[in-house]
Amino acid sequence: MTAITLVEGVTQALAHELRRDPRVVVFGQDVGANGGVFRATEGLQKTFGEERVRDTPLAETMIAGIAVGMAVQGLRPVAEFQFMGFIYPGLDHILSHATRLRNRTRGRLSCPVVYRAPYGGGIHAPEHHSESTEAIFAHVPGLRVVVPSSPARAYGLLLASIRDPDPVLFLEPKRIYRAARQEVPDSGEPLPLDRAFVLREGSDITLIAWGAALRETLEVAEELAGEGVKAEVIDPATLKPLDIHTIIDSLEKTGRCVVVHEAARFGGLGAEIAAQIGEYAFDLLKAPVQRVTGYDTVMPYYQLENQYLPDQSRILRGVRAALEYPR
Amino acid sequence: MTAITLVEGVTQALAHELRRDPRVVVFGQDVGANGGVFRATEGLQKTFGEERVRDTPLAETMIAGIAVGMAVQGLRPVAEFQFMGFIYPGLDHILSHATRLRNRTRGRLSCPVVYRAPYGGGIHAPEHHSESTEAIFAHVPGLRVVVPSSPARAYGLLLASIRDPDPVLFLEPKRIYRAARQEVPDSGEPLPLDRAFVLREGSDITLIAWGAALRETLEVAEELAGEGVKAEVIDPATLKPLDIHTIIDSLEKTGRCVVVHEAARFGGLGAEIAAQIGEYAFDLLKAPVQRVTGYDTVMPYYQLENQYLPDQSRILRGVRAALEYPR
Amino acid sequence: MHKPKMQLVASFDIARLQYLDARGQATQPLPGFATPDTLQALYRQMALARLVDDRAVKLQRTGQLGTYPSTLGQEAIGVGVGGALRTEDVYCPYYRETGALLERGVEIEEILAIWGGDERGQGFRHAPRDLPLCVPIATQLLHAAGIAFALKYRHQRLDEPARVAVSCAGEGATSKGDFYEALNLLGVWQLPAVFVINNNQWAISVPRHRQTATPTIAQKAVAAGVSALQVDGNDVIAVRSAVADAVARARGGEGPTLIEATSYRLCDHTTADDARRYRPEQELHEAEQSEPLVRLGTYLRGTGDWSDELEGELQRELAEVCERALRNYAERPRESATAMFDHLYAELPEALIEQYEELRNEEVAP
Amino acid sequence: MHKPKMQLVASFDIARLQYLDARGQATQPLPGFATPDTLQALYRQMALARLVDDRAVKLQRTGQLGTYPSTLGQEAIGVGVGGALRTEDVYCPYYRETGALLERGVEIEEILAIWGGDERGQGFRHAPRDLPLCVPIATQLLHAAGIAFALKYRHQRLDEPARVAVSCAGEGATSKGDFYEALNLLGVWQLPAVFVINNNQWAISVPRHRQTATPTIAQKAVAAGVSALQVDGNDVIAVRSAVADAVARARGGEGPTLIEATSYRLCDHTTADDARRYRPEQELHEAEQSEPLVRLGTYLRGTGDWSDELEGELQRELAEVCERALRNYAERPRESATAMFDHLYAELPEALIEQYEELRNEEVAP
Ligand SMILES: Cc1ncc(C[n+]2csc(CCOP(=O)(O)OP(=O)(O)O)c2C)c(N)n1
Ligand SMILES: Cc1ncc(C[n+]2csc(CCOP(=O)(O)OP(=O)(O)O)c2C)c(N)n1
Ligand SMILES: [Mg+2]
Ligand SMILES: [Mg+2]
Repeated sequence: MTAITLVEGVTQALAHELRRDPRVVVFGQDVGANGGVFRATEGLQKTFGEERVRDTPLAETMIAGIAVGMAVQGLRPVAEFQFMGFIYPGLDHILSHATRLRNRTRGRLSCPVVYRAPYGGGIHAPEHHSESTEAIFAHVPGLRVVVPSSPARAYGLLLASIRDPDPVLFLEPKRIYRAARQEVPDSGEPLPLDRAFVLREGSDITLIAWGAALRETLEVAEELAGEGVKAEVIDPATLKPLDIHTIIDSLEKTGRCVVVHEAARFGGLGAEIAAQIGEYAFDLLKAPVQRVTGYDTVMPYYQLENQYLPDQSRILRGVRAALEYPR
Repeated sequence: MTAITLVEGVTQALAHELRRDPRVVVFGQDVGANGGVFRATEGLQKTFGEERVRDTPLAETMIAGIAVGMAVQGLRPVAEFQFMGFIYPGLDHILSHATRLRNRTRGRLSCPVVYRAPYGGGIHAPEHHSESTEAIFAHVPGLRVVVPSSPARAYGLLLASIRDPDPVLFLEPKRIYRAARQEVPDSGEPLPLDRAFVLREGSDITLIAWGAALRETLEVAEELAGEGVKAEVIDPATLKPLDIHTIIDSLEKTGRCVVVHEAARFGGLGAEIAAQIGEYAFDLLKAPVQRVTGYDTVMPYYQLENQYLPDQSRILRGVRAALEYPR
Repeated sequence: MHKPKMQLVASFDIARLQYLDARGQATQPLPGFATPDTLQALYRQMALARLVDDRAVKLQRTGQLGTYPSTLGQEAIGVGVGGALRTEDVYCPYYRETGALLERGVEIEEILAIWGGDERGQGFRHAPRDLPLCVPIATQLLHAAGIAFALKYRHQRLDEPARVAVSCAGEGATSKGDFYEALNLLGVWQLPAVFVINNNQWAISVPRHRQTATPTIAQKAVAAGVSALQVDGNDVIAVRSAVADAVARARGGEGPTLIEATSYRLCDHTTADDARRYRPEQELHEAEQSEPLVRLGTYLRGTGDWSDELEGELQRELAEVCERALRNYAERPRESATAMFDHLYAELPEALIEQYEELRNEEVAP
Repeated sequence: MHKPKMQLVASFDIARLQYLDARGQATQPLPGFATPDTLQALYRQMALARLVDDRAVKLQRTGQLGTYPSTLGQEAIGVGVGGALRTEDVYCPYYRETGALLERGVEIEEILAIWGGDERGQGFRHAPRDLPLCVPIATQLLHAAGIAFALKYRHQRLDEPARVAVSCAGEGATSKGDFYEALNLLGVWQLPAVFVINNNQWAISVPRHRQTATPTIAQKAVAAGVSALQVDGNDVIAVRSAVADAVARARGGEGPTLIEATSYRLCDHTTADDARRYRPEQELHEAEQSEPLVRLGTYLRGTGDWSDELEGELQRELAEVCERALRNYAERPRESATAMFDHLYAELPEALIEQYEELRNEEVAP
């Protein structure tokens, strides 16, 4: 067994489910012969045929909408948006239908669909190719929003998402699609969609991040260790519904917290996490929850994207602010 | 001068700007002969003609998109979405273009458009007619999100929104469209888009709400006064950019805060407000910021909508939790 | 301007189907299914739809129902469409659908419950596979396209019988991208689906000629390479026949069809609307002359298959049917508030238990 | 199945325009504008576009540019369209536009800056009214529709000269709702706009026949009641002539036009793509036989208006032009990071000052 990348973890999960369940169909723009612009569906059409791994016309509203129809009629659609920046025309069908059909029909119908999209910046892509607007979708009742941050979690969480009886938005951090390799047996073992992952244990401060931002966050934790500061690093992975308990348990130890995300700060998920910490851990908090995030401006073209994205130095500054509070 | 309702305040502002500025055009579904399904554009087509007050075909992506083109070419488009529940197909043009054109062209072009939509529940309407997803839009950099809560603020804030050089989402709380009357002179005087309104002064607790929820919130404040509890009530009105200073100033006095909104709690604006309070008023806080909001489920059909919407008793419970903390 | 020589690369025709004209006269031999029994049944269903709409509007006027969209004058479309499907086919309604829903077996009290603000009405006890009523314009057409793919897939790969997805929308809906994206997919994927457009000439207050510049709605299928036709939507025989043929072609793997059924909205858009604000009186009066129920009745009386006596019996029977339904609607138990959480996810996530409890406590002790 | 009698209610034809065939032979008398000078100028611009694309791709390969979409093989469309507009008209490009941008006066270094990750490239010093390059597929068509309304409005009500909005998109873009919603509006509002579709047969890896079932893209205009034609998109004379006529009609108040220009993408989709993964070699070789530059060159040589010598001169001149542009691109000053806030709003809101300061401090002392 050879070590695989995060994007290969996605492919392995798709192949596993296509093999296991004849109801699974994968579709989107260029997912067929081209194997997806990031090769996430590499080879799948050859193996499973054009009916099950299909290129669609260029229409995101359509991609989001037909997935609803397929799911309602007993298929297990896995729809790809080529980039998160092009998902917005699909929001209406996700928010108004995919997440509501079960409730609307009081359980008569259901909508087990997975919407996949590469997300996040840092790959020197053109405009609209670096979006991270997970907060928009995490506000939508009835949806699950899942973000893997390692090959193993990509594999296990995607298996779980495809098998989940309800709609899932599965956001793939493209900046780390090939950043690291890991041995991931094709065991068919899903990972839970309601548990945060503690990636590193520590008792001095809690660092929360997901997707690609975990890279810099873990590096900062390592750096802090050198200074004798023990940082606990938590990857919520399933951003909605959020496993706040694991976070609160960590705050019990640390009393200090930094949330890191690429997305703009205002109305980002850092706000929800900070708010819930305020609600559940008010007396535990020794310092304000620090949000280290993208700025509240448009994701710039790539010349400035690294100034926009939170880096180690900004994360570290957040950590210091939390550790040194009150001055 | 006779007293007018909130929706009449909207009409008066539209008429004023149509009269004042030949570049202003109003369009949307049924805004013409029908005067809008809520009569917000009543009589405008008769007065200003079909070129300036236009019915569009039934296509929200189009409504959002052509507004961008009109604004870029020197008009002042005021586009109506018939209900907020139907705005989602327009999100792409709002998020990807209206809010980005100025930045994308480094100031060469700009996009002074106003997107209007009635929002919120409580009028026994059919499904999708009771949405309040302002948090989705407030997360979008470059946008202004404005919500009036009185006839005078509807008039003054809409004037300001139309004259603002950048895109504005103007959300009208339809539940209180006709709830109260107020004398509003057609003075042409705009209200600021960067200041929160203190609707009631108090020193014991800060209540923050916007739109229709202010009704119950002010009633609760009144009720509290009877018990000798002085509640300060703040209407941010401009949800983005948010005037946090006015809120922090209030916290300096009260140290306790309840945020009320109809929208679902998770990822709602209550979270952003709570997070910023945590950041700017950590040492002032005597109790966790309480969020009294819609539940994290789909807005129900009207038989259950009043159980979904925050009412006086739920707001009061939040107030007690804030006041009685720590137990 | 110089006129260059150009080469013809493609041509398209749009045809219209009618069997009964506005005066109830046959304009050509009727199709095989049009036996006296069938025609009487169609007449009955149109009459029922009209009565249900009438009762629903009265309920709304007396505060017992929310906003309601009547199908007055368009009964031939719903009844013609609904009757042309097999039980196992999948129907994807919009919201102005009384006739089709009744044909599909949806109960009157379910229809009333939906507009009475009660999700349980969407339960469709006797049409379990059909989609619920759909409010966001044209979105159901994309769901129908996805369903058509699923039906084709399950037929070809899972050995299930050939089934068809049928969906309706108004002419206003054809201005929305969803309509076109769905139609284009039906064409390129050759899906077993039939789209029927109820062209009732109005989208709330927006008349057809302000909705699109095309002389017909049917021709919009040319943009998707889908076959299309226009039918007289007030002629239930034409509607039933055109839909049945299209469904048969779809079932046989011969691809999708777009059908424009021309009619007229003789009522307000909904009970929340007042059409007098925008609709010319004269236009309404002319439209009333070609309404579907009288038309079929005239024809049947001409062939001796209908009479005042039969009409009387029918009205008595239908009145009873409606009374029973109204009683059931009025007497249905209230739904618990926690229902808003019960079907949000298959299982309530841990993160929502606290809110669920809060709501339940509210309900027991408000 | 019984075949009922039906009445024909509408018919439509789609015609195709060509002046030069693939071998560079005139298939009919050329339009008036096609003087040797003009044709040489068009040839020059196509050659320049090809050279710019070539240089840009090389820059990307050497890490000096981001992802770049070449127009190789489609130069006749951009050059034919761009040359048919007046300066005061408004052009709404998509992203595969080298020829049209050059015609509009956009500078080569601006084009390079855009794909080099620098918003300042969208500044279009010499085309201040045109829209910037647009990445989200088909969205620019709705902006063009809105602009067309504004131009008509300002002409009729603010006494400005009659201007036209022109926009381009790929054939893949015609599957998106934005395309159809925009076209439908052009039709019903009779807006002064011209849409040109670069049908280069591929949408990244998706071939035209999987994009839509229609034999032509032009016929999609039938769905909107908009006049349309197909042109040989590798024949710059046909493109220029068709667009010029359509723009003149739009300017004269005679309404919008959809033009399908058939061509072929002789390059990868972008520098991030490898077409060998999905594109048949054979198809590429055939397509190369009808490319636009050689075609016009052959014709001009036939009429004695072009020669190896002229070609040599031209290539030397264009090489210089490109070198100068590449130098300017390489030497442009870096933009300050705070620029990401400077043009977000007309004025920086108070709420953002703190973040602005944070960013500025980062930059001075990282
Ligand atoms: C996406 C969307 N936009 C707006 C509305 C509000 N609305 C409800 S019905 C209607 C008009 C629909 O007209 P048409 O499609 O012709 O159907 P009809 O009601 O005439 O049967 C509108 C604008 C909606 N329900 N959905
Ligand atoms: C809304 C949207 N979806 C997906 C993409 C990704 N994408 C970029 S180009 C392209 C193919 C476009 O093909 P076509 O319209 O034929 O234009 P061409 O590139 O062939 O000139 C796709 C899918 C995008 N830019 N925008
Ligand atoms: Mg209609
Ligand atoms: Mg193409």
